[in-house]
Amino acid sequence: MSLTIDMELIEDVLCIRLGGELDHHTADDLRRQITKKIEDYDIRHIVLNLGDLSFMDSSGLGVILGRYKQIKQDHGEIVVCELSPVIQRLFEMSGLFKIIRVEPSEQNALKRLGVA
Amino acid sequence: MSLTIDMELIEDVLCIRLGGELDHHTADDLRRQITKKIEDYDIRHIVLNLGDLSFMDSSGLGVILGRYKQIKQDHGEIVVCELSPVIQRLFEMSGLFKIIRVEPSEQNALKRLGVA
Amino acid sequence: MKNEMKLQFKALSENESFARVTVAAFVSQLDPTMDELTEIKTVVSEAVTNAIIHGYDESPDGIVTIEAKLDDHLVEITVKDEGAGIADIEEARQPLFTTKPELERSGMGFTIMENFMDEIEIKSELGKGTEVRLRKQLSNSKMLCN
Amino acid sequence: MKNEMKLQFKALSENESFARVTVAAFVSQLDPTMDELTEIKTVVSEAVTNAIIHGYDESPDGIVTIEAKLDDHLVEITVKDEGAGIADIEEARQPLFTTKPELERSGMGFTIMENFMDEIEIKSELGKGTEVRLRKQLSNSKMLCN
Ligand SMILES: Nc1ncnc2c1ncn2[C@@H]1O[C@H](COP(=O)(O)OP(=O)(O)O)[C@@H](O)[C@H]1O
Ligand SMILES: Nc1ncnc2c1ncn2[C@@H]1O[C@H](COP(=O)(O)OP(=O)(O)O)[C@@H](O)[C@H]1O
Repeated sequence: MSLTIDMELIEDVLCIRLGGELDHHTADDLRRQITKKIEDYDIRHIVLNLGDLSFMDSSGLGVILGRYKQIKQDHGEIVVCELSPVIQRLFEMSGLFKIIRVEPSEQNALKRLGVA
Repeated sequence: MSLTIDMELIEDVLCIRLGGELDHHTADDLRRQITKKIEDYDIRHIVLNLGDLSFMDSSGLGVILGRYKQIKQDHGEIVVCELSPVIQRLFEMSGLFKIIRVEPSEQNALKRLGVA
Repeated sequence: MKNEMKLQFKALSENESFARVTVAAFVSQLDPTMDELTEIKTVVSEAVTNAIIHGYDESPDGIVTIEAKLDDHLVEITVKDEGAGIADIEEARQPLFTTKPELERSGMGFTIMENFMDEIEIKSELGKGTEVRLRKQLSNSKMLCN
Repeated sequence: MKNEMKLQFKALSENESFARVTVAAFVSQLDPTMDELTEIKTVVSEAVTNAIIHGYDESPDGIVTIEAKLDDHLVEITVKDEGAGIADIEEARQPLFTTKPELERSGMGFTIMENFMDEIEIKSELGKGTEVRLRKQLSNSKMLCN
């Protein structure tokens, strides 16, 4: 089982829906695909829907933190949504919630960024 | 994942529905349960529905052959049904189809034994 | 792709299913068909069950070793025990031959391994143990390699 | 129940998922909760990824070894490499500490292992390798044992 990546551009928000397993092996591809989108389009914020992820480890935290650094220069934000209890705890341990916002659903996340 | 065993007595036919994995580890329990039913009830024939089996190896062939020997003294028969392609090939290799009949569905199997 | 793994576990019947799942997870890296994967699970189950029942007489002190290699789309699986060994390999390979009819063994293990894999090599020495080497070329490899 | 297994594989990132699945299949014999199983998969992923990235610098010649023991409802998992070793274990255990920020490592591996398991022991020698031993008592054991 590997990682599936579905990306949709909604105004200046890149909405990324992940499925499958996000680990060190699959993180590279995700990093490359998001970075390319940020370079090619006028993207300010990112919504990350983790609802269909069956597995994520600290390599996932690394990719998310890396993308945060990429978009914060232009005052962009990352909002994550649909976190499983175990993934929620990964975020809590890492202190990532200080800089990355969490919402229960994708709809809420998009609303928070003013595009829904 | 282990073996699930569902048994139903239909007149003199014991209808056994198996789910999960039938291997050497789970075969003992199946052997014991069927043998007890044959001893406790007036059972002539057996229908074995393998439709929900996700795995079976030669230990399964051994249990089936063993039960055949148990009931053939009273001119009983075993009819198997809902075989996956790989399980079908196990039966073919072993020559078990010479003594054990196969039907596509449980309904057909019960009909063949005159109880449906 | 090239990959290798080695798995060792106690001769407990609980580990038959564990062994199948592990080899299947490893071979999945080559993207086999569902039927190929089931065939591989079946032969691993046969060889591991033989090591546990015939090699070690179900004594959990015995250690079963599986080695698996992937090379392009060739899968090579070796199942080893350091148990009883086989007296007559030719006889053991006959369909329906078993030395444990009292355990309702069907005598079909080696026949299934031969049918589901492309190649089988059996080495055995009485009192030393048995090694079964199995090879299978996965179908999608044939398409990709030519 | 008591059971033991040992798994060895090449330091390829493909094997991270294989290692998780294998350990999870083994630990499943104790009937853990879904969350316990996910926690165990996560710590195995962390330790194996560390062996591959930090221990072997992603060179596939390296061999990663996992040993797992089940005893009643205690799970003990050891992940070993014979790679670079850790210069300062105390420093390495700090949350967010990483020696590979250029690979976007988060520095959270050891913190996650500490949080998801009951005990962690790290042994390491520069140039010799690293061994991480993790222990966890599964919850249903506590109910059954008293
Ligand atoms: N690992 C082994 N160690 C010792 N004897 C073995 C081993 N594997 C197979 N044999 C012998 O070969 C015979 C045939 O094996 P097999 O075809 O798998 O049938 P079965 O397991 O049903 O007996 C066994 O009955 C046993 O005598
Ligand atoms: N197996 C290992 N071999 C060598 N160094 C390691 C190993 N595991 C961890 N380390 C060192 O410990 C540091 C912290 O590890 P960890 O908390 O898992 O974070 P990360 O993997 O994100 O760097 C690593 O950056 C590395 O320097």
